[in-house]
Amino acid sequence: MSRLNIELPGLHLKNPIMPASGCFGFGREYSQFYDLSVLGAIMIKATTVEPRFGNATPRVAETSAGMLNAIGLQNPGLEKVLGAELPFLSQYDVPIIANVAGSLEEDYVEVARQISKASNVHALELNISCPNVKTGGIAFGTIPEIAKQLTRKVKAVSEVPVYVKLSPNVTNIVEMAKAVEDGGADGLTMINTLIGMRLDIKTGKPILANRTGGLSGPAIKPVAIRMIHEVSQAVGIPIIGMGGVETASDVIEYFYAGASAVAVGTANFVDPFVCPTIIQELPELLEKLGFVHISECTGRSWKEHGQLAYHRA
Amino acid sequence: MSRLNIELPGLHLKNPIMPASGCFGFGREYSQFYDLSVLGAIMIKATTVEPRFGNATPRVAETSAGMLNAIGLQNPGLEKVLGAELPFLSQYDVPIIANVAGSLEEDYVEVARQISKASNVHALELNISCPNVKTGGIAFGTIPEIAKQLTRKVKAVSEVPVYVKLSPNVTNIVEMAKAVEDGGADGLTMINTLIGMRLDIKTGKPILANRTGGLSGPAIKPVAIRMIHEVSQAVGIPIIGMGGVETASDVIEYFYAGASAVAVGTANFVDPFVCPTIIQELPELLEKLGFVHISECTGRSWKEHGQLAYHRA
Amino acid sequence: MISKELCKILSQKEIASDIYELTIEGELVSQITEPGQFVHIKVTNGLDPLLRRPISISSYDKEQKMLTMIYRKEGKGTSLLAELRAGMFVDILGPLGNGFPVEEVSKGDTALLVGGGIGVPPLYELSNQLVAKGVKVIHVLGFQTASAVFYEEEFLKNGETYVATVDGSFGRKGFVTDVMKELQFDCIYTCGPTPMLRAIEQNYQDKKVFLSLEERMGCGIGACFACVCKKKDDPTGASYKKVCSDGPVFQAGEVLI
Amino acid sequence: MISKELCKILSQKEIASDIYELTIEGELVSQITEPGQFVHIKVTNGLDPLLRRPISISSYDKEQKMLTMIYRKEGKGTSLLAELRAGMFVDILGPLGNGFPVEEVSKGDTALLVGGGIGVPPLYELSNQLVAKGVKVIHVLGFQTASAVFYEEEFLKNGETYVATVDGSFGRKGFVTDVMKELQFDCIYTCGPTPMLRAIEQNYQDKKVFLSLEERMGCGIGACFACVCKKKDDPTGASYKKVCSDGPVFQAGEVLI
Ligand SMILES: Cc1cc2nc3c(=O)[nH]c(=O)nc-3n(C[C@H](O)[C@H](O)[C@H](O)COP(=O)(O)OP(=O)(O)OC[C@H]3O[C@@H](n4cnc5c(N)ncnc54)[C@H](O)[C@@H]3O)c2cc1C
Ligand SMILES: Cc1cc2nc3c(=O)[nH]c(=O)nc-3n(C[C@H](O)[C@H](O)[C@H](O)COP(=O)(O)OP(=O)(O)OC[C@H]3O[C@@H](n4cnc5c(N)ncnc54)[C@H](O)[C@@H]3O)c2cc1C
Ligand SMILES: Cc1cc2nc3c(=O)[nH]c(=O)nc-3n(C[C@H](O)[C@H](O)[C@H](O)COP(=O)(O)O)c2cc1C
Ligand SMILES: Cc1cc2nc3c(=O)[nH]c(=O)nc-3n(C[C@H](O)[C@H](O)[C@H](O)COP(=O)(O)O)c2cc1C
Ligand code: FES
Ligand code: FES
Repeated sequence: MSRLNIELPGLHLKNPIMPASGCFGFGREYSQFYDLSVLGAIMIKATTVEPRFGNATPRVAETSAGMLNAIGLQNPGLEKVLGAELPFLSQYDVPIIANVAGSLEEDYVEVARQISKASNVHALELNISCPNVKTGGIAFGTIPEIAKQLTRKVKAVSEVPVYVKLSPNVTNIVEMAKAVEDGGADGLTMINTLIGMRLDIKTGKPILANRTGGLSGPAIKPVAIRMIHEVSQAVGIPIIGMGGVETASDVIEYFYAGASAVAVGTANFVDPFVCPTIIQELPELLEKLGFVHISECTGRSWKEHGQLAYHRA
Repeated sequence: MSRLNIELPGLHLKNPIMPASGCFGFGREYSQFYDLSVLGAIMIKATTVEPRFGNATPRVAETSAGMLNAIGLQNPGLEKVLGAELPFLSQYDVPIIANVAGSLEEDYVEVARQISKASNVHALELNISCPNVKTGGIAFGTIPEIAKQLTRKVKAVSEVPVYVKLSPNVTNIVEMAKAVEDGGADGLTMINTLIGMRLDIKTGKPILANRTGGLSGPAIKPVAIRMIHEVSQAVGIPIIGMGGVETASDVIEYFYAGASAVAVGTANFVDPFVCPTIIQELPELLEKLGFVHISECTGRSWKEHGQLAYHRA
Repeated sequence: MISKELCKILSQKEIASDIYELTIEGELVSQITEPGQFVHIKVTNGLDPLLRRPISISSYDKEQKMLTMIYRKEGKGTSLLAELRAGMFVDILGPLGNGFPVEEVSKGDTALLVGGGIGVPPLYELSNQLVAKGVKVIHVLGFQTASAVFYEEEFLKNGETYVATVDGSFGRKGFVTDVMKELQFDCIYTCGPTPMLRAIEQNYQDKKVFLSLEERMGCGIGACFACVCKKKDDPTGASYKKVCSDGPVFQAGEVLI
Repeated sequence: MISKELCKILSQKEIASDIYELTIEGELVSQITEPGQFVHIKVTNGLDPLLRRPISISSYDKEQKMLTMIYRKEGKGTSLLAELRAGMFVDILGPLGNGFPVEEVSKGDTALLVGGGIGVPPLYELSNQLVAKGVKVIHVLGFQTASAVFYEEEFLKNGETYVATVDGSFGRKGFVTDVMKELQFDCIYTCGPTPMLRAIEQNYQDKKVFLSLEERMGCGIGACFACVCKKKDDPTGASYKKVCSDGPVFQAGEVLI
């Protein structure tokens, strides 16, 4: 009997560990290292209607226990993702969560409508929080009403459950979470990156061509944990948590905070095997902590009994 | 000729390095290690009208390249600060920046009125951004209109220039900065801590008795740099920057971003000598980078000529 | 006087499972005033981990400028500390705080030293100094299990020594408080888990008791207000004590634990 | 096949000021296909620094399963790397990317190898392989100053070698491009600072030129899109190349530099 299987809207996860969007491409590179079927799910790189080249380089800069990125949603576009990337991934027994991005409402809706039809796409992750795109983006991620409306529009066309990815760069994340829940979101994914900047000591100028970038990695974990702790108490939909996860123990901490699954981003760059390693180490850690099933951990930080309704299959 | 002297409203700084509020108490402990007169200034612990014990312990938790604190503004109260702490500090040739806190507007105004009369208090730091106090605090730091009004009230009674300390836990920090500038602020100090949380893997509960705490240290530096970069371009008042400063090179990065002076917080706990060390290393670093005076560095990241009007004595 | 010094490691060995004995050499040893003081250690140059780690001084030798610590390998910091070898240098801030008052007992008196787990180490120097002063010492040391037991022979050299283990795998089965019941003494010095300290404070209100407290620390020198505890006589906390600079040792009844 | 392996350090020495030569032993050496490939190194277990560091393979020996790297001690990562000693282990991901095509020149041809600063190392293995193949090699190596010069004798063993320093303190005063003007050759292989690569691409459009590019990297394996460059024939970037997995070596004219 597995200690790790989790049931979420649209997702029968053999385990709650998945690579985070943008940190795993479309899986091809990591498939050199291990069988992608071991993963609970895969969150693929943001997809937009048209292909995007993204920002100029340098696109990454290292920070203390973190990194900044300003990729700018580079992706081959909806057509190629549908025609080549998703079919490639379909050889693996793993549900895909498609990260949907755009500049205008129509873009999101169009990508959602089409990509949600792909047989191996079991859920959408609505990326209203990318800090690295000049147009649109920001408003969707920071104004509750606009986020709610976008969620509703996307829900109307999507054939699979919709998870909305929240930005931490807001005064009141609970307000945002409730708004998208009202908009019909089936779940939340959080957090996206914090907006940050690094300057070159020699030139005085930003290291990133885009000037600002998204801060990820262990540095942001305390912020993510706190936000999930708050949001999970305020909404009735499940949360896929992320932000600096590197170990099985980090995963448990996210569950305690209120997450029902966890995504791993930056850590993949440090150790390509981080996801399978965590998956392998979780059962023993749960044993040690005295849990029969990982779902018991969800929300421990704020409630007596971790088990949430939507976990029971 | 000094490369380090800086002129700011109310402050003739022999150098732009000062310990950050709450990380240096009222100076007594660090006076065991070195002569406090070497410092550019000292930002003393937040002072409230009445003595405060603050939060239950544990009050601190370590995070990756950072720490969480939830001290809860513990301080001996206005009377004792005026009667014992400030007099103690008056033996040193160093301007004091008094960190003013409270729950209600009246509290802030009362502390400001009285403490600004102290002979060695050369400026106030209006702490509208403490994440660790239940009442009031938050609104002052997140709602522009309220921050502006409070600033105005405090300005009306203060006998020294008023710097307002901004919280990074907002969607739009530029809006906050402009509001307090409108309110009459003479300068800004930023950033205060990001709200974060850590959970105990064994108990599942928050490590801090207060549950959430303020995240400080190198982990938050990229967020601070980005915010100062944005705010310094939008306001006409000087900024004292802080967040994870540990080295002379960090100080220069803050100046490039747009700061005119820098405060050092958490690093004092790691190395009690960090401030004098930075002060001693700065001239050589400036030499190496080709600057005659540190004020030339201010704003380099966004403008050609670093020198700002209010630096010229 | 507190100093920050790069101290040379003279030896490091594992003396029980995950329990390490670390001896270093440094000028700061000359500043130690009492048993029970501690040092604050930066285990690496880098940011990982960021903060210092407080560890008690278990014994010292002023002539040799040596001090010894005994610590349990727990998390990141102590695990890295355990990797350091003789000849390497480690950044130490100290000596810190106020320790056990040796002057509170006189020649001929009997002092009971009660330690629990990693609370045992600071009692060793205390025991040595009390014995040197002609005080009769009785030791009661509590551990989880046999593999965690250390220094029982060292303590035995100084006087009667009772060891209790929670699982009974070594010495008496049970808690130190069970053993204490059967002993006669004039005064208690103790260090260990808070529940143990509470129990002792509770059971021996008639006796003079000195407790060494533990609290999560930031600065370790009294500046950050991380380690504050309330005074018994003033539960509002208007007046308070800092474990790092007023403690870690307090007399029972002085602070709320 | 890329692997992640804890490799044993066989030797590390400073061969010029702040320039280190590091030789390690590992199974992954068997996977190296061309000179000019690189590895991605995690210099510490901890989080400081967080990311891996890309370093070129300067030479390798498949029998001995040894590979050598030459790097400049710059910031945090390479400074920590420079502290590692023989016998220690280091976490290496590799071999990565596509290197210099040896098959592009034939026996009897003359190949010009042009390196600038820390762009010199990958050319050494290339030189060895070209010589083994019977190709005539000419080396032009540019450095800042005399103290930064390394490997000139090793290159000399393989063929004509010209060294230029910016300050003239060693060899010719000036840039490699000055020296190149006077030489005859069939094809160019080069690695170094971008301005140097641009100049060479510009001046030798008639020749076959292979350039090794540098870009800030995240994953190093093609997954994160950090190191992308545009293709010359498609400046919109709809089709693009990744320096880490398509490069670092490209033929002049292939990508925008
Ligand atoms: C005055 C004093 C004296 C001490 N003397 C000893 C001793 O002689 N031997 C010994 O083994 N231990 C001693 N401790 C406990 C020791 O400080 C912790 O075990 C150690 O800090 C754990 O660090 P870590 O990196 O292993 O754990 P981590 O979990 O990585 O530590 C994370 C953070 O929590 C803090 N922390 C974790 N546990 C404790 C704790 N129990 N007390 C205080 N802070 C903690 C750490 O200092 C660090 O800031 C003492 C503590 C205090 C306050
Ligand atoms: C394909 C490739 C091959 C390389 N081969 C060599 C070599 O053989 N010898 C050598 O000395 N150097 C080489 N470099 C450059 C080397 O990667 C950097 O000097 C090194 O990463 C600097 O790290 P640091 O910790 O010293 O500096 P830091 O300033 O601490 O680095 C901070 C971050 O910036 C990145 N970074 C800084 N400088 C560079 C740079 N020039 N190129 C790419 N990333 C950088 C680091 O990887 C790190 O992520 C190569 C780079 C690439 C892309
Ligand atoms: C290089 C990089 C690219 C990313 N691209 C995307 C993206 O396309 N869409 C998205 O929703 N999030 C993207 N993210 C954010 C991650 O999915 C994740 O939310 C964030 O990095 C925090 O997790 P981590 O700390 O484990 O990396 C990206 C992050 C990184 C580092
Ligand atoms: C233990 C601790 C106590 C603090 N107390 C205060 C305070 O009383 N008032 C205030 O304005 N900021 C307070 N701060 C915030 C610091 O002044 C500073 O803004 C923040 O820590 C970022 O700087 P750093 O990363 O260098 O620590 C405190 C920070 C710490 C770590
Ligand atoms: S640890 Fe800072 S006051 Fe005690
Ligand atoms: S470094 Fe990640 S794609 Fe090249």
